Amino acid sequence: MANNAALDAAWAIDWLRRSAAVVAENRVHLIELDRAIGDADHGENLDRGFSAILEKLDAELPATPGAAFKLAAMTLMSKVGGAAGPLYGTAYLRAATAVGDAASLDSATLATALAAARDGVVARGKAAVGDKTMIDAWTPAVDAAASAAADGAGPAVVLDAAATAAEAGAVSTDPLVAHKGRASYLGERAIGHRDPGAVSSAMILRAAAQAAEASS
Amino acid sequence: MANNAALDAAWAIDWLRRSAAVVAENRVHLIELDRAIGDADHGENLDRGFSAILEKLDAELPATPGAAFKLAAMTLMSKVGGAAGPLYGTAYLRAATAVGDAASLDSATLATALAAARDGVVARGKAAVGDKTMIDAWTPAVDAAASAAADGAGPAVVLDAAATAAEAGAVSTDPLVAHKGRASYLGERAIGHRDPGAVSSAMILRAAAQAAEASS
Amino acid sequence: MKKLINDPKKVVDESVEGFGLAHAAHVKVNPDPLFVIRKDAPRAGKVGLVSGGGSGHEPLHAGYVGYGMLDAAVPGPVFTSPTPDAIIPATIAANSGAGVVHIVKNYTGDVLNFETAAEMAEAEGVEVRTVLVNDDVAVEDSLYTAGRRGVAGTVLVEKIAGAAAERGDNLDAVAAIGNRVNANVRSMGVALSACTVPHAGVPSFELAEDEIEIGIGIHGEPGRHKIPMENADGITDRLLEPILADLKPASGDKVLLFVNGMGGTPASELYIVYRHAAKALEAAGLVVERSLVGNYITALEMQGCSISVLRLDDEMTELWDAPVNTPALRWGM
Amino acid sequence: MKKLINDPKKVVDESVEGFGLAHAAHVKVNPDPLFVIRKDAPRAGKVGLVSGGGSGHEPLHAGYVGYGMLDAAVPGPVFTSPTPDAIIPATIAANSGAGVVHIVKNYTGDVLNFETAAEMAEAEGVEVRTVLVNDDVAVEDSLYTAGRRGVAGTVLVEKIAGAAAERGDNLDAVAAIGNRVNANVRSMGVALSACTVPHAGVPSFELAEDEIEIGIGIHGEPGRHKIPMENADGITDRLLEPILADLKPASGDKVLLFVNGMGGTPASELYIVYRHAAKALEAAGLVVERSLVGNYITALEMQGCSISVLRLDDEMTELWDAPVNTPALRWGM
Ligand SMILES: Nc1ncnc2c1ncn2[C@@H]1O[C@H](COP(=O)(O)OP(=O)(O)O)[C@@H](O)[C@H]1O
Ligand SMILES: Nc1ncnc2c1ncn2[C@@H]1O[C@H](COP(=O)(O)OP(=O)(O)O)[C@@H](O)[C@H]1O
Ligand SMILES: [Mg+2]
Ligand SMILES: [Mg+2]
Ligand SMILES: [Mg+2]
Ligand SMILES: [Mg+2]
Repeated sequence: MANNAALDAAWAIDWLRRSAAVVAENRVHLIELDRAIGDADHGENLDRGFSAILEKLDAELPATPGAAFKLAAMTLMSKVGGAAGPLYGTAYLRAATAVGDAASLDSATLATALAAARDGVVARGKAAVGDKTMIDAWTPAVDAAASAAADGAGPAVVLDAAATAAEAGAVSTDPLVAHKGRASYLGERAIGHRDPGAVSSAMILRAAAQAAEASS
Repeated sequence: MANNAALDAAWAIDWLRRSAAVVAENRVHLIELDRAIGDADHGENLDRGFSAILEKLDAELPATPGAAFKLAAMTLMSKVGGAAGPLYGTAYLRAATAVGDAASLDSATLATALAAARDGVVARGKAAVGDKTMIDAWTPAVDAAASAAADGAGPAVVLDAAATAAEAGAVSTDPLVAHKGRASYLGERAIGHRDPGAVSSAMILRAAAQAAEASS
Repeated sequence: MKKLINDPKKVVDESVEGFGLAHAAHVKVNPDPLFVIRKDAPRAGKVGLVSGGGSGHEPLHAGYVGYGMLDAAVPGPVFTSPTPDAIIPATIAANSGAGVVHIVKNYTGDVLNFETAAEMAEAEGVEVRTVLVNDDVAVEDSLYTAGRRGVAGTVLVEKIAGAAAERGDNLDAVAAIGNRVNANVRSMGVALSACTVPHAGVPSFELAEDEIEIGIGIHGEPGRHKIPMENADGITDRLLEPILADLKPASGDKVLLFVNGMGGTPASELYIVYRHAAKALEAAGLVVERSLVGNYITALEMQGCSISVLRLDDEMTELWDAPVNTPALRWGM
Repeated sequence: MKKLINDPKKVVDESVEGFGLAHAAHVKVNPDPLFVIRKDAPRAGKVGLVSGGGSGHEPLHAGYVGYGMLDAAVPGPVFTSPTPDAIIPATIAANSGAGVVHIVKNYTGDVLNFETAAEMAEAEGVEVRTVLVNDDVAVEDSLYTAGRRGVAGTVLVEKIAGAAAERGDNLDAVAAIGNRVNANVRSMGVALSACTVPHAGVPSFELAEDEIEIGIGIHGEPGRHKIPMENADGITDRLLEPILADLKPASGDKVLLFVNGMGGTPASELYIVYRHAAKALEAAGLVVERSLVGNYITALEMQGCSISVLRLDDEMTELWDAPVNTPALRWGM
């Protein structure tokens, strides 16, 4: 079993395609989450962005994971808008920088790239864990990935750990009052609702793990 | 039994008070009728006008039926607005002119006054019987009053005949397409609805008959 | 019914009072009988323009009181024409000696009340001419009805006749240009939802979630017919078709295209309608020379719009472009 | 959902296209990336003013492109901030060499996208200053939130900073007066009904027939709290109270009172609110020197309004009165 195989451009492309699919499938769900504590556009925004990524991938395939991340970054930045656009855009851009032009990514590089992505979101959005944002998915994911990589797990396992932690992180936003983003205007009324950006982050990380699983 | 007694100012005042009461009671009903084929204001308009008449009557009582009709005419003209204001206003004004300063009205004078009122509405509104307007109540009322008076009936009976004919006339508007007023814009869609002005006319004529009955 | 009102019976008085406070630079409000008059009326030598009608169509008419448009506006109760006792003093106050033009939308109530008022004002020595506006092509068979209704074209009549009065045209000339605008404008409306008259408390008509009402008037009265919901381009075509069939413009004619909101429709949707209407008119060989898009004559909070097409001649265009300075329409000064 | 639209995904493109057709005398539309620019931009020597944000607030921002106000507006998708790839070329097109002021409503998305765009425009040689508008007193504890939202005060910032740019103020001066307006304006809104985002298809929140939402924003996001329906005067008091508590005007202060409609509320109701608000301010010892009443920054077809109070100084009043010539705000020319 090739579970320790490093992940290449094909994986990165597959990840983006799977992300686009899961976002399209959950477009309405994400809109609904955002309608409850935001402005009902998160699913629409991401769907617009990832559809544009698919179009770009139809035109030309990036040669390295870094190039794929950069393509995602530029497309999301220019197509998504709202808070999620610059945040996801920065995340992919930092990940692209972190991996450079490596042809394939091993577990350690993956964990570093995830951390860089998260740091980018924090740099732009200034959110901490507990603020009821996508950071509540990203930070546990980054931690889980780092510890899996340190334990010697292969890339697919690292990403699976990240996705699982992100999913739990998204659930953990339910009881929180928001301190960043639109939901923060609601005060106590945000309690009981799940943060849409945390949910979409977990979906995208799950797509990464599935792409890794499929490539193995 | 004094059923043949001519009707005096007290009757005219009682008529106006009873009219105000029946309009107030049926304010919502008349609004509903007008909502179906007009603009939902007939009950509101008449209620505003007759309430103003009550206020004027509280201040000073007219000395003759003609003075009472004139007071009603001027008040309705200046308070009701819409189509009904000028039409009812003209009706009362013509009735006032028809009865002059007579202290009391006999059957023949009453029948003449009703005819003058109706003619005033026709002069202003140019409606014929069958156009689905208040004329569909007034013209049968005028005819019934004239024939009762010709048969030697007393004023109360003349007015009862008029009111009964007006009520039937109002019902007769149900199957009609309207050719005047707001309902005319509806074409076939007015069919099945009763004309609000015909209904209010019948109510007011019924009030006249009841006032006569009470005064006898 | 949820409305930003206090006592439903005081809606018009309080609203016009607020209007007077907000626009004290343009108008004075006479509270009883209620009318709104240009602050500097009457203007020596100028023909006076007076309009009015039921309330609920704001900014019509009070919003158009000011330089280059109306001298006075007489707001009736909601959807109910005002009475002569208010129209008469407004007419007298607007008269500088040059006479007054009444601009009246063709509804039985408005016609009758303005008719009485005109007679009585004439008895007081004011020369009055009446311009009857009846631009609504939704009303068919006008021989067998109260005739076509006056709807959005009223705004254009008031602007253009107002400019003629402002430049010094005499009484007959102002009335003539008002009639010429009316003769060259056609309108048709659609409702996506009904409106609720404050004193009635319930919506004026029923529309299912997938129905719209074509040929709607501005009083929440039902329209020509209900049809299933369509997209904006389709609805626009349905409104334009009877307008053009009736106006019969020649290829190359210059027109003003007016897309009017009924009160509850976002501006963005009006522009989507405008877009398709402008393209359709150009495709029909017309030249869209002027445009107006917005809530200019409304039916409370009704959702929907009307389209009006005015065939322009050079004089009308010049008068349209002339300066106007009112609370709701302003340019050139 | 019934709307005068075609494809929900094309609402903004088609609407802005129609806007461009209707207002060709004022603006040009760049379709891709989408922005609206003053027809004569850039104007030599003049500081450029660029604003933008999610669509659905019309006439904000495109309606304010023109003489004495904005040089360019960048409409995002409905309720979603535009992206740098549109903001950057709009900024460059608005730059005459004197630099550009970005007027940004304080929402995470707008801030982040304008921040990126400003950085990249500076890299292309355009000097950029940003005025962040955050006038909404409904947001409490701004330390623990994304901070106060930018709402109706934005219109006042755009008008007054626009007039400063038009009279020739330099980049820092224009930004300074924009910030001064923001520092002196407070707003608070109420919703009687929700709005429906076209791509969502269902209303943004639920309100019972006898409930209203106090402290609403302009994105159909829920507000501070729901309360039972009250009359207009009561609601007006509830909006004014936190505004005055925060603004802390001194007796004798001159203010501009702005009653803004959210899109689905009739003008008559806005004037009822204005009436009571004006009286309440006068009773509090303030002098209402200027007023603005109408749909100037909306939330699609939402029913409701916001009240804004701007403490004026003489310079602000002078700049407010200065000529402005845009599709949605026009006077003095
Ligand atoms: N300051 C922030 N830091 C991190 N994430 C944020 C921040 N603000 C918002 N978000 C995320 O963005 C999501 C909302 O995205 P979206 O709905 O697309 O944008 P908008 O709020 O502009 O409509 C939130 O659910 C949250 O996860
Ligand atoms: N031309 C007319 N002749 C006679 N009656 C008319 C005419 N037009 C309207 N009406 C009457 O007026 C009634 C409507 O009155 P109302 O609702 O108060 O006025 P409006 O139609 O102006 O709202 C109709 O039901 C009809 O009976
Ligand atoms: Mg959102
Ligand atoms: Mg009626
Ligand atoms: Mg009426
Ligand atoms: Mg958004």
